[in-house]
This record gives sequence, structure tokens and C-alpha cells, in this order.
Amino acid sequence: MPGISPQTQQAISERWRAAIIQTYPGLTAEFLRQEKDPFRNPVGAALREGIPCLVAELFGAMDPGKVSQALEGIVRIRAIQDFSPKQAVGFVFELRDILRDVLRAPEAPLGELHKRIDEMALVAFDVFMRCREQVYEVRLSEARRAEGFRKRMVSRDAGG
Amino acid sequence: MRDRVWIVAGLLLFLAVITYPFWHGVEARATSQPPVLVLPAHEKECVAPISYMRTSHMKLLLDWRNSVVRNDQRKYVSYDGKVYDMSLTGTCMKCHEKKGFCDRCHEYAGVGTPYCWNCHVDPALAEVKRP
Amino acid sequence: MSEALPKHEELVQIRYDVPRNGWRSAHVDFRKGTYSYSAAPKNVQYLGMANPRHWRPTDKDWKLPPDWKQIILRGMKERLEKFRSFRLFMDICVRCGACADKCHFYLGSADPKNMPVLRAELVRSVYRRYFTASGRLFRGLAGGRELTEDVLKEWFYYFYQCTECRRCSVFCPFGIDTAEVTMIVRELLNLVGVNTNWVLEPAANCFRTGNHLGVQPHGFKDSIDFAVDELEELTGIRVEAPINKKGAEILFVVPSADYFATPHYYTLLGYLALFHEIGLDYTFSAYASEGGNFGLFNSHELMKRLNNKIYAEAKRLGVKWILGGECGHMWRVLHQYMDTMNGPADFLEEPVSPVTGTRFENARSTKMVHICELTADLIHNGKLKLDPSHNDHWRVTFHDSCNPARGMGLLEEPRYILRNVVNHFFEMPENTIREQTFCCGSGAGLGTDENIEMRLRGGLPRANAVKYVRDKHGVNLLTCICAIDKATLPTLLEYWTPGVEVGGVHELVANALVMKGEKDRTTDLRGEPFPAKEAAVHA
Amino acid sequence: MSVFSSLILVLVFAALAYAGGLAGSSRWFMGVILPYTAILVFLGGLSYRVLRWAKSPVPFHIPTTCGQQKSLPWLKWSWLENPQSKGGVLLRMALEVLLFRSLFRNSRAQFLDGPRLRYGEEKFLWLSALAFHWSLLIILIRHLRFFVSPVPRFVMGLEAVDGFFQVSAPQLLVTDVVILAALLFLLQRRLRNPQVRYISLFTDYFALFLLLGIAFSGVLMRYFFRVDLERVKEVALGLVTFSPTVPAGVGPLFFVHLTLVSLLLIYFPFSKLVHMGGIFLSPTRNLANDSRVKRHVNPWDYPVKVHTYAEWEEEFHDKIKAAGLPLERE
Repeated sequence: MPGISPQTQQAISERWRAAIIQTYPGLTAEFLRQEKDPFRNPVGAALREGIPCLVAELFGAMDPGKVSQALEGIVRIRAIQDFSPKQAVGFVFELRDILRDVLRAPEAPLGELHKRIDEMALVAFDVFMRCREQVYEVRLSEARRAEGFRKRMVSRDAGG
Repeated sequence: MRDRVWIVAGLLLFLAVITYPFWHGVEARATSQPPVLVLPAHEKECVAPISYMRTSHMKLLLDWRNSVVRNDQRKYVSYDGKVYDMSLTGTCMKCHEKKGFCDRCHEYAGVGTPYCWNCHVDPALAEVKRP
Repeated sequence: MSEALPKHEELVQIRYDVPRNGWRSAHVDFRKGTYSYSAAPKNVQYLGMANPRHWRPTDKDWKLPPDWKQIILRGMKERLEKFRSFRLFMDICVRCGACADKCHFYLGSADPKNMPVLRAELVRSVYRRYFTASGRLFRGLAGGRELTEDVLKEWFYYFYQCTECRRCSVFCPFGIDTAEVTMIVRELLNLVGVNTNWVLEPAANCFRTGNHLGVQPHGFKDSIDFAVDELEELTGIRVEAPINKKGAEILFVVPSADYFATPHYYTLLGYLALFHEIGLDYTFSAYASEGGNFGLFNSHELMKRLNNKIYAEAKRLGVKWILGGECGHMWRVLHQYMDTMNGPADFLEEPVSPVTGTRFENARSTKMVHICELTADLIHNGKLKLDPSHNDHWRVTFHDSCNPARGMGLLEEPRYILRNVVNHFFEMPENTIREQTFCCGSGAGLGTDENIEMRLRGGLPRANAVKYVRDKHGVNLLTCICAIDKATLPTLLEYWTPGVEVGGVHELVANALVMKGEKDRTTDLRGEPFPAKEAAVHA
Repeated sequence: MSVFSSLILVLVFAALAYAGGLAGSSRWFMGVILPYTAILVFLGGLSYRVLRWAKSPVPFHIPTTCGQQKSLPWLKWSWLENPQSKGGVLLRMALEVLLFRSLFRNSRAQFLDGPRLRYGEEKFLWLSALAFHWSLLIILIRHLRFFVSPVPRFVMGLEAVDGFFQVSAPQLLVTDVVILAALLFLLQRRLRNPQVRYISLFTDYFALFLLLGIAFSGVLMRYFFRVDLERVKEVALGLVTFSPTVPAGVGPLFFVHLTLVSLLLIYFPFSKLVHMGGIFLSPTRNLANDSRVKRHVNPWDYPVKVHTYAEWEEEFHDKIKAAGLPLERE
């Protein structure tokens, strides 16, 4: 991939973050954008952390581990918020418009980048599904924990 | 329920404090009558209409000061065409005395003593001192 | 190629739209995973409450009584006259917005109606419309809103998205406490039979059997006996755990989860070991076998009905004072409500530690002591032989449970204990602990599994702080002193920060406790090998 | 929407007052009838509100504790944030009322994005709220010079302090600048912070615009379109000595000021502005954390249906017996 300057990458990151933040109700969006304390604004912090990694990978090695990990931070939250699956992972495709806007130079290999965006979207969907499954898993383990003690008592009584 | 005593007491205290002007007025037998001023005996007209002087005498004095100090311009042509010397002690204080005129209103309306007297001397006081 | 690029400032120009229509529209979409099921009629009936029937929040028709509106308004009037807090909090909010981002549900869900100010405004708008001159006259202009079925549904949705954690009230310049508003609105909803099963079933159970889980006397005895057996296997010591013993010095009350759920259970083992070691003359009660109080999540009246057992049983058994286990909401009730509701406890004595002779003057009237107060005093007086290296496999942080933190101020006792029983203790960031602690997101009757998504949202701010200490210090155990925390945080952490377990303070106390006459202990209460012993073996 | 309608409403009131200030008959209304009405409504209304709060009891003891409780003597007790005595509560309340302690808690300095120290916008909320309220108080006290004759010494002293920066004549008073700046900051915060804007009602803007109108007209009168202070004092003194008079020669701007103040006083008891009295009554702040030390009595306490031990034992009698637990009645 030809060198995309750090400034451009940063610009893409910020545009993308803004686009994702837009998917939240308006006034919350402003809060997500402004509040920088990670403990007062966990959702905003997750975006602040994950997005630059994703952009770096987009123009870099597309390391599957790193991509999936960066997406995880964002999608894990969206998976339990008021989003449909489409809305929860659709933010990846926002990148297309942003790249078209930002990389006006003809030599930018948009074709290759679009392939990478598709790849990212698929990983995001994987993560989303994994998180949704986990929601049911944690429900189950909660139920199991609740039952566990009773079972232990019963099995001990049966054994002894 | 004991707290109601405290609340009522607090409320009464608040009411007492906030109505201070009312009961103070009654106690001091205050009236809304403005102070009676000592008016000049020999002059009927001031350098500007009374309504202007009432609200803006300080502005006029400042204008005079600037004119004299900065531009060395000492003549003031009044609204009715008379020419006056721009001078606090020379012109104003010729008719008005500080104690009987200036101070009465300033005290009445709680307008602090302006810094005129940092430089100027009340002619009345000066005369007392002289002999 | 940078030449062809627009300027950086140009690129990041972003417009943010604010919703124009405001928040007055009351429509709510009940989405699966974000609400709790309605109360089963049998539970409503058993407790003798209003309008038992089958209904679901997703139904269009909630089968309210025909005069539901009058009932609610009458209920509001009555409560305005009975609770200064309610009337005051309806009147004095200036909407400064200081509370807006203090709610864990707002931070996790990004739903603006989860800002405390707006949550309260949902009912404040109705108050203004019907109970203030300006609202009756100017309606919407004065911020008033008609009471409609949609508003009622909205109340149900959002006031069961408040865990009564009181974090907002810490930051409010007037101390407006959303917990108070939530409690009263839930009372109102209850008048027309709008309530959740996860609150009413435990309450009905507790009323009947003495505890939320509905464990009957023999079951209670079984589980305590079971714990005694397990403790013997672990330590080689057979402890006494008397139940309903008349004339004991102390009545010990715990949340029922302690003897029927994990990881609470390890804390119960901890209590048993500790009490044996100091030779405490105490008794459990099968009748008052619950310290927790789900009435708190429903109405003041139900709270009082369920709490009644504790003093009644203390009197019947003739104990001198009462000791309470690790539990959050339980302690809100015990600390701030019990004496008022079911006191005075003049048949008890001012609590004195039988081991150290310390008088618990802060419990002079209620005669009920928190176990952390007792244990901290024991440790301070050197009455316990502790080997903190037994807990070396744990890197520990402490989660302040909302109610002991903001309804009591029990902050240092558990920390003092932890510092004495573990070697690796790390605090979470300052603005997420002590009086600023973030709720688990499942308190106040929201901790049911059908409500899991909302709980995961509410738990995000807490989990986020846990993640910080996990990544920075390798923390692998979160300790807390609340049964609801112990029940729900493992679930939330499993989703948000895998690798961090949840435990109780007294579990770690007993791990570190070197008991007289114990066998050569090789494992902690969970059956994990002691790291020190392992190391010794290698040496 | 509510921003503009409230602004327009205040402007209409101001314009009416200005026009009325020029004409003859309405001056009596604005200079005498309206102020008296306003004072009566304010005092009566506020008292009513406070007494109505007082009428509702505090059934339960519900302070919000913000620090370590007083328990074991060797543990460091946070006596201010978690008071256990009346004295502590008084101090906690004083900090709350005088310095807005809770609002201050909101703000914190932090190292974010590198070593640059950044203060959140909350700090400015606290600061501007504090600046506004204190300025208002000082300005109110300063106004005693119109209502009391002879002018008390402390009022003159306060004004001298306020005019510490001897700029221009009339002296520039610090509080005049501060109150305008603070009000404008609060207004722009309400407009620009989307969260606060979302929760804001017509009444929130109305109160702000009314206060701004009062401050602006006051500043205009003092520094730009001077009024005859002697006449102003005649009006004010006439009111408090029950010999009302509206001398000719009082400028219309004065009537704008007086009318807006009267409107504020009338509006006060019906609005959120009653927080002035309410803050003292807030049960989460004005109670000591002594609910385990002293019994708090609920005046409307009533007996409830409980499940007694006897009923319980009867229901589970056989199971209790089988489990070997003691029974009251065999």
C-alpha cells in the first residue's frame, strides 16, 4: 500500500469516529464526542481506542488478530445496545464514503481498500455474532451458577 | 416534627432580613422626601438644564476635566449661549456649596464621595483654614 | 499525494444534530432483553396487592383498572403529603444537568431518558400538570404533561431501569435523589398492578418462608449443615452453626443467596470459620433467614412487612444484639429504615464485641452491626492469626456496593480487612469507587436474566473500570459486600472482562485465617491450592 | 422554540414597561401597584411553598453519605461528608449553600491526552453558578442604598469593595460585570450543551432571560443612560415607607428594570427558583448519618400485615420438626 500520511489516517479516523457517533441519539453523540475521561465515557473511550487501530490496519498489514481485537472493543458494546445487527456492524461501510472524500488522489488504490473494508465488515459480523452468542452464554452460566449449589448438595447426598 | 420549628424559625428569620427596609423605615421614621438643598441666592440658571444636571452632572464635570487637562480648552458655551469658565471651584462652587448641596444628595442616594476632592479643595473649608 | 488532500480541519468538520422534537413523546418500544417480566398473579395475590392478572409489557392492553388515572393521581397526592423528599424533589430541580452523565444506565445505553434529570422529569411533568397552579394554567408551557397510558408504560420502562444506586444524588447541588423518586413511582405503578415478577416473587417467598428463594426450614438447615460439612473437609474442623437457638448472644442474619448461590457460598464458609475461631455465641434463624429485602424495590409498605421478621425473631430468641452479613440493599434497609419501621429495639442491648469488648456506639439504637465492622475491630485488636499469602493467587480489587457506600458510608472497614488478608490489593480509578462507585447495573430488582441486555448496558461503566485494573495490575478477583453484586457481576464480567472472578470479603478472610487445630490446609475455600503451600513444596 | 418564545416574552414585557414609562397613568401602576403586588406575592408565595414542604414530613432517615461513616474510633471518619452530629450537618449544609460543594464534586482536574491539565466544562458550571449567585446577593445588598435612609455603613463599604477597581465614574462595579458574564455563560451552556438543551424547558429560559433583562437594564441605567438617582430613591423609599410616589423625571429605563424585577418576584414562588428555600430542606443533605444511633420516628407509621413466627411455625411445623429444629409448640 503506498504511504498514507499519518495526518490523513488521523483525519479518516476522526471522520469515521464521528460517523459512528452519529448513530447514537443526537445529544448523546455530543457527549460521546466531548467527554474524554474513559471512566465517565466508556463508549466514547472504546471508539477513541479502536478506530485508529482499524485505520492503521486498513492501510497496513490487515493483521487479522489486531483487526478483530480492535473491532471487538466497539462491536461488543453495540451488540447489547439498541441496534439491529445491520446497524451494529454497518458502521464499517461508512469508511467507503469517507475514503472517497478524503483520498481524492487518483493513485489511491481504492479497489484494494474496498476489498479490505469488506473483509473488516465480515470480521465485525463475526465479532457481533460471537458477542450475541455470549449474551446467551452468560445468561446460561448465571442460571447454572444458581443451580450449581443445589446440584452439589443433591450429588453429595446421593453419594454419601 | 421537631424540624418544623426549625423551618418556621428559618423562614421567619429570612422574612425579617428581607423586609429590613420596611421595618427600618418605620423605625427610623423615614420618609421618601428628598433632601432640601441650599440653592444659590444670586443665580437662577445653571450651566445646563436641571434635568440634565440631575442625571449627568458627573459626566459634565468629567468632560470639563478632559477638556481643560488634555486640550487646554477652558471656555464652556452653555445651552442658552452663555459662556462659563470650566472650573469646579471657580464656577460650580461659586453657587453650590459642598456641604449644603453636593453632599446632601450624595448621602441621600448613597453615592460615595467622588474623587473630585482628592485634588480639589472645598472653598468653604479653605476659607475657614485661612485665618 | 498529500498535496491533493483537503486540509485537516476541513476533513474533520462535523455537524451534530440535536433531536428537535424533545422528549415529551412517551412512546416506548419494549424490546426483548431490556425489560423484566410482569408479576405472576399468584404472587400479587399472595401479597394482597392490587389488580392481579396475566399481562405482558409488550401487550397493547395492560388491563389496567378503569379508573387507573384517578388511582395514580390520588396516590401521587397522598405521597406528596407523606414524603417531603417527593414534593421537594418535584419542585426544586433547576435542570442544571450536573447529574446527566452520572448514571451508569445513561453511560451504557446512550438513551437520553436515562439521564437522572430526565428520568425524574418523566414524573415531574405529570406533577406539574396536575399539582401546580402554573401547570394547570399553562400546561405544556410550564412543562406539564398529560397522564396517559403511554406515560404509564414509559414510567414502567424507565423506573425499572434505575437501580436506586444514588450516584446522581451525590452530584446534585440540592441532593435530589432519583432512588427516592424511583421508589415512589414504583409504589404508584404498584397501585394499578404494574410490577415485575422478579421483585414480587422473591418478596412473596420471603413473606411466606422467610427468605427470597422460598427455602423452607428443613432446606435451610440442610444447606447450613452442608456448609459445615464442606468446611470440615477443607479445614478438618467441625464448626457449630446453631439455628433458632434461644438465648444465644447474637442473631446472625445473611442474605439468602449466601447459603444457596455461588460465589456467595464461599463467603458463608468464611463467616462460619471466623465465628468458630473467635468462639462467637450466635444463632441463625430459619424464620428470619433473609436479610435482603425485595420490598425496597416495590414499596415502603412491603419493605416494612418483610423487615419485620428480624426484630421479631431477635426478641423471640432473646439475643442481645444482631449481626448482619455482606449485603447491599439489605444494609440500606437495616441502616436507614429498620429502626424507624419496626423499632424501637429496646429489648436488645447496645452491641459489644464479645472478643474485644469494643462497644459499637454507632449501632447504639438499632443494635445491629455490620460484619465488616466486627471483623475490622477483631483484626485491629490482633485477635485473628492471618496469613495473607494464602490469598496470593488472587490479585484483588474492591467494588463498593452502592448502598453501603452512599446510604451508610461503610468504605474503610472492608478495605482495612482486605489490606490485612491479601498481599495484592489494587483500587479502581478514583471516580469509580467509594461514594462515586458505579453500580453493578442489576440492583433494585433488575437482576433477572430476561433483562440481560439492559443489565449489560448498566454494568458497562463498572466493568470498564474493572478492565482497567485487570489490564494494568492483572487483577483477577473483584471483591464486594453485596449479594446482588455477587449474583450478577460474574455474569457481567464474563461478558465485559473475562478472567475476573467475583468473591466476598469474608471468603478472603477465611482463606487467610489460620485456625487453631486446623489440619494442614492445602486449598482455599473454593478448593484451589494455596500458592504459598505450593511454593513450599517446590522449595 | 422555547428559547425564542421566552426571549420574546421577556422583550415584550420590557417594551411594554418602556412605553408605559413614557406615559402618565401607567407609571403609577408600574411604580406602585406592581411592586407592591410583587412583594406580596413573593413573600406570601415563598412562605407558602416552604410551609407546604414543611407540612410533608420526613418519614425516613435518608441522607446520602459521601464519605466514611463514624464507626470504629481508629478509622478515619469523614466528618464533613458523612456527619453524625448536628454541627457536622450545619457545616455540610453551609458548604453546600455557600460554596455549592456537590456541584464542585462534579468537576475534576485530570491529565488527559498527555500532560496537559484539563478542566471539564463542569468546573465552569460550578464557577459560573457560584459567581452568579454571589453577585446577585451582593447586588441585592448594594441596592439597600435605595431602600434605606440614611444609607447603612456596611452597604457603602460593600460598594466600595465592589468598586475596588476604580475605573471610570460612575465606578465600575465588579459584580455587574460578573453577573452578566455568568448569566451569559449559563445561557450559552443551556443552548450549546446538547444534553442540557434537551432537558431545558420554556421556564428555564424564561428565568434566565428575565434575570438577564434585569441585569442589562440595571447596567444601562448605571453606565450608559443615566437616571436621576434622587428620584429613583424617592420611588424606592416611598414604597418601603408606605408613602408611594412616582415623581416626574424618572426615566423609562428605570421602569423596565423595576417591572422586570417585579415580574421575577411574582414568578419566583411558582417556579424552580424556589430552590433557594428548598435546598435547606433536602433530606439527603440536612440529616446526620445517625440512623443507627438514634431512632428516627415516622409520624404516619401504620401497622402492616406481617407473617408472624407463630403463623410460620404452624405452616411448616412438620418440616421444622423433621429437621430437628426447636419448636415453640410441639
